[in-house]
Amino acid sequence: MEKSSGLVRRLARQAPALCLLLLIAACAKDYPQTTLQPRGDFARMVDDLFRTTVVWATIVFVLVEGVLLWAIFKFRGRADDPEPRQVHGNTTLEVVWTVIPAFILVAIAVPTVKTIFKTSDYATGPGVVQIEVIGHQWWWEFRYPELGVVTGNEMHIPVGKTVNLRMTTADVLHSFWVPQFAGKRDVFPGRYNPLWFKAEVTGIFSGQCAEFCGVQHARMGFKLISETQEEFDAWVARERIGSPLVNAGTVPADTTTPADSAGRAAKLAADSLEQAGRALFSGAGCIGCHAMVGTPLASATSLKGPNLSHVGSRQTLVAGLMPNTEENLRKWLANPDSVKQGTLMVLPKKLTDAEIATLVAYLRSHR
Amino acid sequence: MATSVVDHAPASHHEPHTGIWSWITTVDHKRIGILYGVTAFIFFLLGGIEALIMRIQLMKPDNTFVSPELFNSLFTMHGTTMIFLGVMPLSAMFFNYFIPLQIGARDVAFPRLNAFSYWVFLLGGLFINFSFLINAAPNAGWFGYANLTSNQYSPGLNTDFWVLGLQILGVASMAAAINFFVTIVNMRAPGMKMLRMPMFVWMSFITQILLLLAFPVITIALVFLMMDRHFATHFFLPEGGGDPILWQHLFWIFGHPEVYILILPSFGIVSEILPVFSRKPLFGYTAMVFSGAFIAFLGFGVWSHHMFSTGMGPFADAFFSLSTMLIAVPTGVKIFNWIGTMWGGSLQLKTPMLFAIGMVAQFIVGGLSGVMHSVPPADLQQTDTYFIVAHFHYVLFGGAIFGLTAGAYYWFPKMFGRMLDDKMGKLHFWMMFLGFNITFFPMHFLGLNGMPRRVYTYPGDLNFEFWNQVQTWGSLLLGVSFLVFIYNMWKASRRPADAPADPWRGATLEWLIPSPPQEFNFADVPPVHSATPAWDLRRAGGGTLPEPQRVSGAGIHMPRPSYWPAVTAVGVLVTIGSILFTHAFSQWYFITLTGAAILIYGIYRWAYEPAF
Amino acid sequence: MDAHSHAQGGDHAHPTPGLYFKVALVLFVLTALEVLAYEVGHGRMGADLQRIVEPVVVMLLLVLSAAKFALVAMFYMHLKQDPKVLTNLFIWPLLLAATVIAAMIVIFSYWRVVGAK
Amino acid sequence: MSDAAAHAIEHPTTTGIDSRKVAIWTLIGSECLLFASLISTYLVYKGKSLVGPLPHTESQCMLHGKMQACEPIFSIPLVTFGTAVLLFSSFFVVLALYGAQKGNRKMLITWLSATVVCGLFFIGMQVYEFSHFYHEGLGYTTNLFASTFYTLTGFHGSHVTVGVIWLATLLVMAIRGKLPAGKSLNLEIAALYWHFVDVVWIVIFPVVYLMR
Repeated sequence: MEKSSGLVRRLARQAPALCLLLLIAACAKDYPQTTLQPRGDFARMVDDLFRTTVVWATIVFVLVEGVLLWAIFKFRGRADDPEPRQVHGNTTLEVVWTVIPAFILVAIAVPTVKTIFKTSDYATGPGVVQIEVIGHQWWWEFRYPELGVVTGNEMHIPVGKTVNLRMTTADVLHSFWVPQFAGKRDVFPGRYNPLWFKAEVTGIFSGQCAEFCGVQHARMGFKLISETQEEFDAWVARERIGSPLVNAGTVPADTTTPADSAGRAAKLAADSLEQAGRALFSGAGCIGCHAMVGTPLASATSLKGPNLSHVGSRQTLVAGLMPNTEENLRKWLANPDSVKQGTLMVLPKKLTDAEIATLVAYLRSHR
Repeated sequence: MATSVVDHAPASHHEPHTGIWSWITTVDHKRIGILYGVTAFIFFLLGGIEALIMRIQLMKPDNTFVSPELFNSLFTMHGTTMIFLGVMPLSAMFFNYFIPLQIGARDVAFPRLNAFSYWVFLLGGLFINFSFLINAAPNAGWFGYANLTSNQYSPGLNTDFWVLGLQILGVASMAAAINFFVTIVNMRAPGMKMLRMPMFVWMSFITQILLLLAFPVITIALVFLMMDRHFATHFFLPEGGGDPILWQHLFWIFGHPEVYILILPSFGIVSEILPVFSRKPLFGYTAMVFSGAFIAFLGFGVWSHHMFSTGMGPFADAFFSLSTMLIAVPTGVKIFNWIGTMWGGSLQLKTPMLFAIGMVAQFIVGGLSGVMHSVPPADLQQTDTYFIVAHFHYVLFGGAIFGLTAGAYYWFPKMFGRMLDDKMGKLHFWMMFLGFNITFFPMHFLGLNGMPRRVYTYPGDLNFEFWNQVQTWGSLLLGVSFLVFIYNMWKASRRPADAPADPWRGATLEWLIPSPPQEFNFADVPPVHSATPAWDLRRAGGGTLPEPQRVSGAGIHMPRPSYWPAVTAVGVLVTIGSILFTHAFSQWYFITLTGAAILIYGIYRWAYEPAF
Repeated sequence: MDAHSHAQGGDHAHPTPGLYFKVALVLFVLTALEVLAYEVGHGRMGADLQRIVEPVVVMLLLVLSAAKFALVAMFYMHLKQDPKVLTNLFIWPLLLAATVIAAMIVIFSYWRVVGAK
Repeated sequence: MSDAAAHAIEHPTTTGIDSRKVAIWTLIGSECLLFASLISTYLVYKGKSLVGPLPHTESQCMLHGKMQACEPIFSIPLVTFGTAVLLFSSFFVVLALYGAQKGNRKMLITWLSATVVCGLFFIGMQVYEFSHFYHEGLGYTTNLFASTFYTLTGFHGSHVTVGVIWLATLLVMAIRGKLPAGKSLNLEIAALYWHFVDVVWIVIFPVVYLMR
């Protein structure tokens, strides 16, 4: 007994170091979607809590597995050895190993409950950016009801400001997840779920749907772009042009951010590519599901596909599937199902190569 | 109350024990146990092949080895198969074979009901796997979350096969659970009080209680889902005011106890093996019993810890978090008592012992990651990622499968009268141990680094490739280890049946009769004075036991073979399976009525047929 | 094992038809009270009575139905005479069932409040 | 049922209670959770129906092809009568069992017949109620109330039906003289099941019909 507890103590001293080793091993490479490098306050609170549990778990792991291994080596016997002493139990020992885990659990439970209450419900207060998140099979829609912006698969947020998400789905359950900013929150049809976080740094971050939602669940990624307030304001001003919310009168045309929308619209109307593209966008039936600058909108509230008004400025195409390049857009428009099998994006009619080229140029011109 | 069970009854008709008909009509718990084992092992291998295909697909980013649809079917069927057609019926094999032997009974309480359970299980398993042949394998996950399972989002028969298949399997589980529960309550040998039952019997007993209380809930949830899909209701559909979250609650009220249904039998097996191979009684027997019961009891109060990310609110989160943490206490007690059993013993590191120790060592890992998930904010990062996949494979593979494999090596000589080769067994253990850990430990890293579950592929820029490749190689090693096991069993089958009655110096009643046991198990049941009756006798005999002789069964009355259980099982299959046809065929209910007629006819013939 | 002898058909401990009849009468009266509580609670017997009964009508109905339940279980299902093991087989699942129902009601009421925002 | 014959040569059970009686109690315990799931669903969906008819209040509902005001759908007197009948059937079956145990064949047959008739009457009441509701515009899929109500009471009704068939089978055996006192356990088990069906209704009646 004496010898073994010495070993146990030695192992226990090594535990935090071992645990750190484990984490370092895990983050040795750069994982853009890691939970272990929080970049937002919500994720940081979770991470602190997680580290507490990892330390406890590692200590217990090392101790218990150590004792187990020790027992295996120390008490190996041969078939003809005499029968060992027949011990049936030890009440003191049993009480001890019931009570000690209970204390460890209390040590975990207290910060847990505190954090549960801190991370629940909506964020309120002045300066909070309100965003509505709507999950779709298999892409994400983001709406900024106060700013009049509707976008898809790319959420822009100002750094250092709390953003408050009010989340639902247009079809089945999904789960909104940007690991470096916050934990997951599932979205349900017909109800809203809250989530909030505050970015600590600027940059482009990966997010992904985390609740199985059908054939292309794996391909339901999105980017979260944290930027300075100025960059964010400029982005908002651009996005407001042709926004379905502005067009439908849900948000007044220019109250929060002034934009040269009138001048720009005039310039666009004169452009020949613009006219050809717009005709094709309507004629080919894209308009049935997508919103686009300068095209009439079937409905302001239910978009079947992402708002494409500024698709040229986005980082990726098809819910984070591929970089936003001309070639990729052409591939996608030529045959969506070959790029993302089972996608709900259907072409009302087969497009010719020339039509695809026009459409690609037209869409990419809208930044 | 008489201690002898040899009754002075007229000699019974012992049917010949050969031919396929003898297997179809058998009501002998030992033969039904073997049927369960063989069937479940085949399904288990099928589930393993499904897993290997998934592992190959995930070996590199943007892989196209299988289509997204097929991948979704594979992970759905892998989960469904391993749980309902693999681990549960493998446990049922041990329930069948060893509960009656360990409590000193001739058979289970209701031998024909036992046969019925098996046939329903077999038909249900075939039914649900038949879907692969018509390209309609279930593909909405083993958890079948609404509203993805609605007609709108899951058209086709895929989900119907799942719903109806689980319903059929539920009938089998319920019938078996009642049977084993009553057997343990009512068929124990004289002197075997509850607190003298072997630990395997105890854990099996608790498992039956969980089955009895959890399965009705999933039955109702599946009925609602069936109604939604076939009869236009809106139980889980928001269009009609229903709420998809109801499915999650009902599913997990069943689903969490189900986890303990899968693991408790293994706890029992390991608690049998560790004392025998440490040559020392189980440490803290009573604590082991009550911790098992406490785990089961708490198991009904934690279901929503599967749903922290749904946003239930801080009070529900806190409640389910604390109740989940509480489970760690009795689980810890079990692990410490197992180590306490080994401590100071004379460890015989034979194959069953290696698997049992492996189970303990790996279950610790699964238990600790389980505590991590009980912290709701942290769980928000971990749920639906590979971290969870790692966690429950440490519990269900590292725990349940290792325990069941330990049981297979431990009891194989008793079941077949032949020893499995110990060297090959050890090779199997080390391959399985390494393969398992290489496959599943890196999943912790992947999950924490943001790889979600249930994805058929992942983009290259997330850097998931390295560990995925490691895992795939590990899984292949794991797969090959089972070939070693199969080869070992095949080799054993070529040897003469010369295993002694008690190759391990066992503590419980089954080791007192010849291997394999005779049809009637015990000619005379020895009186039981402790939890280790065979050791008592061995001590009384100065350390040795005489090899038991095969005796004539004349005068012992055994139940008569019957094919009505199998017929009735067909009735269950047709009645429930008929719902598949509602959309295809307007007179579908004629099939239902045919099934019901077979079912009712079977029940009446069964009821009026002499049992002996 | 004296429980054995009487379960095997020695029914001396079982109640008599007279007792069964009394139980039936009580059950009948309790059912009448339930309906009465419903009528009064919902204003069929005047507003004054309603004001008194309405706040407790759910409680009242639960108590009355629990009483009926207990009577049938104890006397008609013979749990009062039969070995305790049978009572355990019934009472624990019953408690679990009641807990599940209560928990579901609580969880769903909170779920609706948050989801509406 | 011939298991009873086997019973005589089986060795005595550990608890002293016949295994079949333990089994039926086990089944009853298990069924508690079946009905708990149904009742919780009914309760959490209470008041969530999007259209009428509703159980206790007036509502807008689709009837004869157009939306119109509908009366509350429940008829308390009818269901109270059904409840009383089911309660009395429980009383009758204990009398039948008493007769069976005492070897009083006349008592057995009389009261068992009365039980079966009561059971049939209850099923008739439910069939009448369901078809009446249907004509009032409450189909199975009309609203959440309808789906949860019909499923809950339908599950109970199918239990009653199984019970009636079971008891009727025993009645035929009793009439043929194949239910002597020594086999009264056959009736006792069926009676336990029957009482359970009754206590489930004891819960459903106030919770579904009497609570607004």
